[in-house]
Amino acid sequence: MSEYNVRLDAFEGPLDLLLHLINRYEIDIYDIPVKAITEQYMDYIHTMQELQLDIASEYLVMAATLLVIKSKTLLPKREEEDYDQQLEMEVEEDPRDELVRRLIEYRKFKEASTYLKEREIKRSLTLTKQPSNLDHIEKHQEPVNPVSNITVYDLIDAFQRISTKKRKPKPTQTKIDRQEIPIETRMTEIVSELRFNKGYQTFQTLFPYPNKEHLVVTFLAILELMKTKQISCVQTTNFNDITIQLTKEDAG
Amino acid sequence: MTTRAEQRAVIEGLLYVVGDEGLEAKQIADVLQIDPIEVEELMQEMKDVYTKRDRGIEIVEIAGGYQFTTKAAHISYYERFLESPTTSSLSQAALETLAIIAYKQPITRTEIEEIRGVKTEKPLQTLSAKLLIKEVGRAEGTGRAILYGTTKDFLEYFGLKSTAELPVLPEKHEEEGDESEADLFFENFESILDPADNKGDEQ
Amino acid sequence: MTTRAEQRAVIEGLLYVVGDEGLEAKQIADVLQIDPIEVEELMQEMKDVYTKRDRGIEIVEIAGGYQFTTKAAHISYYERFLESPTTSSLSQAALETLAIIAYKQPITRTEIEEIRGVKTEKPLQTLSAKLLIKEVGRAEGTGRAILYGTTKDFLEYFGLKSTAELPVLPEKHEEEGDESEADLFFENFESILDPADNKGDEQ
Repeated sequence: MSEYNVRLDAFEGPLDLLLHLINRYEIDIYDIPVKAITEQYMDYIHTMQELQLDIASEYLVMAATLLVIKSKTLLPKREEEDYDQQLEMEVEEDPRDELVRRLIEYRKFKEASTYLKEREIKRSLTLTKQPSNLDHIEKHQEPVNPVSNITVYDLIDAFQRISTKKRKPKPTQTKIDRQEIPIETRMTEIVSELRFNKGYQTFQTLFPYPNKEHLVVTFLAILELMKTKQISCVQTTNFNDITIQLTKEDAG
Repeated sequence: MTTRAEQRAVIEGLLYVVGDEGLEAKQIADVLQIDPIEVEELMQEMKDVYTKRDRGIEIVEIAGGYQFTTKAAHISYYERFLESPTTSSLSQAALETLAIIAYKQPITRTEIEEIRGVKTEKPLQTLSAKLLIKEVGRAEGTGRAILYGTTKDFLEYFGLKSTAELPVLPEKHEEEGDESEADLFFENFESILDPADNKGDEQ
Repeated sequence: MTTRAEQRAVIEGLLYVVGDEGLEAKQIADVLQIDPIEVEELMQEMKDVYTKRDRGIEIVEIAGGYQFTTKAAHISYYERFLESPTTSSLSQAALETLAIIAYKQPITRTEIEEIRGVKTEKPLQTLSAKLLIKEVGRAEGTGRAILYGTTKDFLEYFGLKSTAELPVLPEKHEEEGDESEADLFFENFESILDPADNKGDEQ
């Protein structure tokens, strides 16, 4: 059921879950009632187990941590005679300190992520354009190095950006795309590619580009080539790679 | 001699041409052969002009440069025109990871995981693939773990001038009022499981 | 109701966003949900406004569409802009094209255009003129298209011994959460083509 999934996905980890419990029960984060919160936390884990959901190991590690803290707080403080000394020195560490520090640290960034989320939404409401091509404008003096202030890493960035950059706004109206690839062209390409590879090629390699149009055209080209019996497709077993091969008369 | 009106015109043309690549004050100063201080003044004048009702673009400062963007108020018009919705968004895991990197850079994956309390490999991959973070060096010591930092694209993505523009992290804060939607789901769910338990929850 | 000033503002934003692609009168009419005749009127009003001295862009009609261009009178400023040391020595288009050739060589223009999704004639000319790329052969099949590759100068400028020394491209990962439904079909299709590329998203 979807509620279960929502519940699972609702937390980014054990710290997130603990913060939730702290909010829910209006607990002072600097004075966490370890016994109560451990019970709540374990309840949550048990519910998840009953629902037979996978519990990430981090949740179990935190459960163990809570139990350790709980047992430490339950231990008798010290021998009577040491007590006065203890008060004077005040060195005894609260077993909860480390957890509190982590929770507060995590909470800071959880809040920062909310800020980023707001900025992300705000930014998505404004549009920009890609830089215009100014290559037609002549420069008076060409620099000696045509790629001054560019490194190979800029090349990588540029390459990655091609696939990650925001989708370009496009008219929703039908408009003939200028670089439409004719199916015939792609059919010829496929046949020559197969010839070049001794008549065989896996299905995958015929789709080298993550480009929608290219995918569709290639797929249609393959269907057309099968229909005209220029190629055939072979799959030895289920889920195996499909091999595209030229039919005998075309292979020559 | 160029008049002030002409200078503004040249800046407008330049901002149009560079688009989302942005334009640094220094570049404007170079082109107009004026003092960077004068650039600031001109930009302020221009920003005011673009706020007018019949203008559809405005000047924003992002990643250390000026650039034109359309106005947020007009997004509903542009959505009619766009092929796909503009709402691409990062997951909560990615946002948390990014927040940690933005404030703590340079930082290793292990350090991030210590703060988040969960594995963070996938969010890091997503953020790298989106060019929002990058390797900025290697940590000292054994293993020489990768150190991550934010990129110019990060500033661009969130419309930030620089990482210094990020708000100061709160140290303390009040205990209520930050229930997320996820929490609401959880509470609804719990009230289904155990209605009696939900009593004390009212604020 | 949208005022005339607002309509002009939206058109300005649209013209900015489409850049050199331009915009047909019909598209403007659709976005504003007004009559094409009204668009003509609005465009005339706007054209007049852009002729003012403090404007650096103007509206031109090309091939039945409207688009912004910079003013011819300002050409000397753009020349200076391109010569400014802070301006990247390669345009974004040229850089992308060079990156594709560097990593995918030998490659034809058509193949580059399939990857970039736009015409790539000009960037290719630029890169050839700068001696960064050259013809390295002809493709099989009809047309025998030119195959491009990088030059020795390219290696020298980037301080590389051979193209094998180019840093490895980071693995590509699936985008998260921003697919429109139509894209899902293609992504499923792609994941069938290459299951390794389709690793899970955020947990």
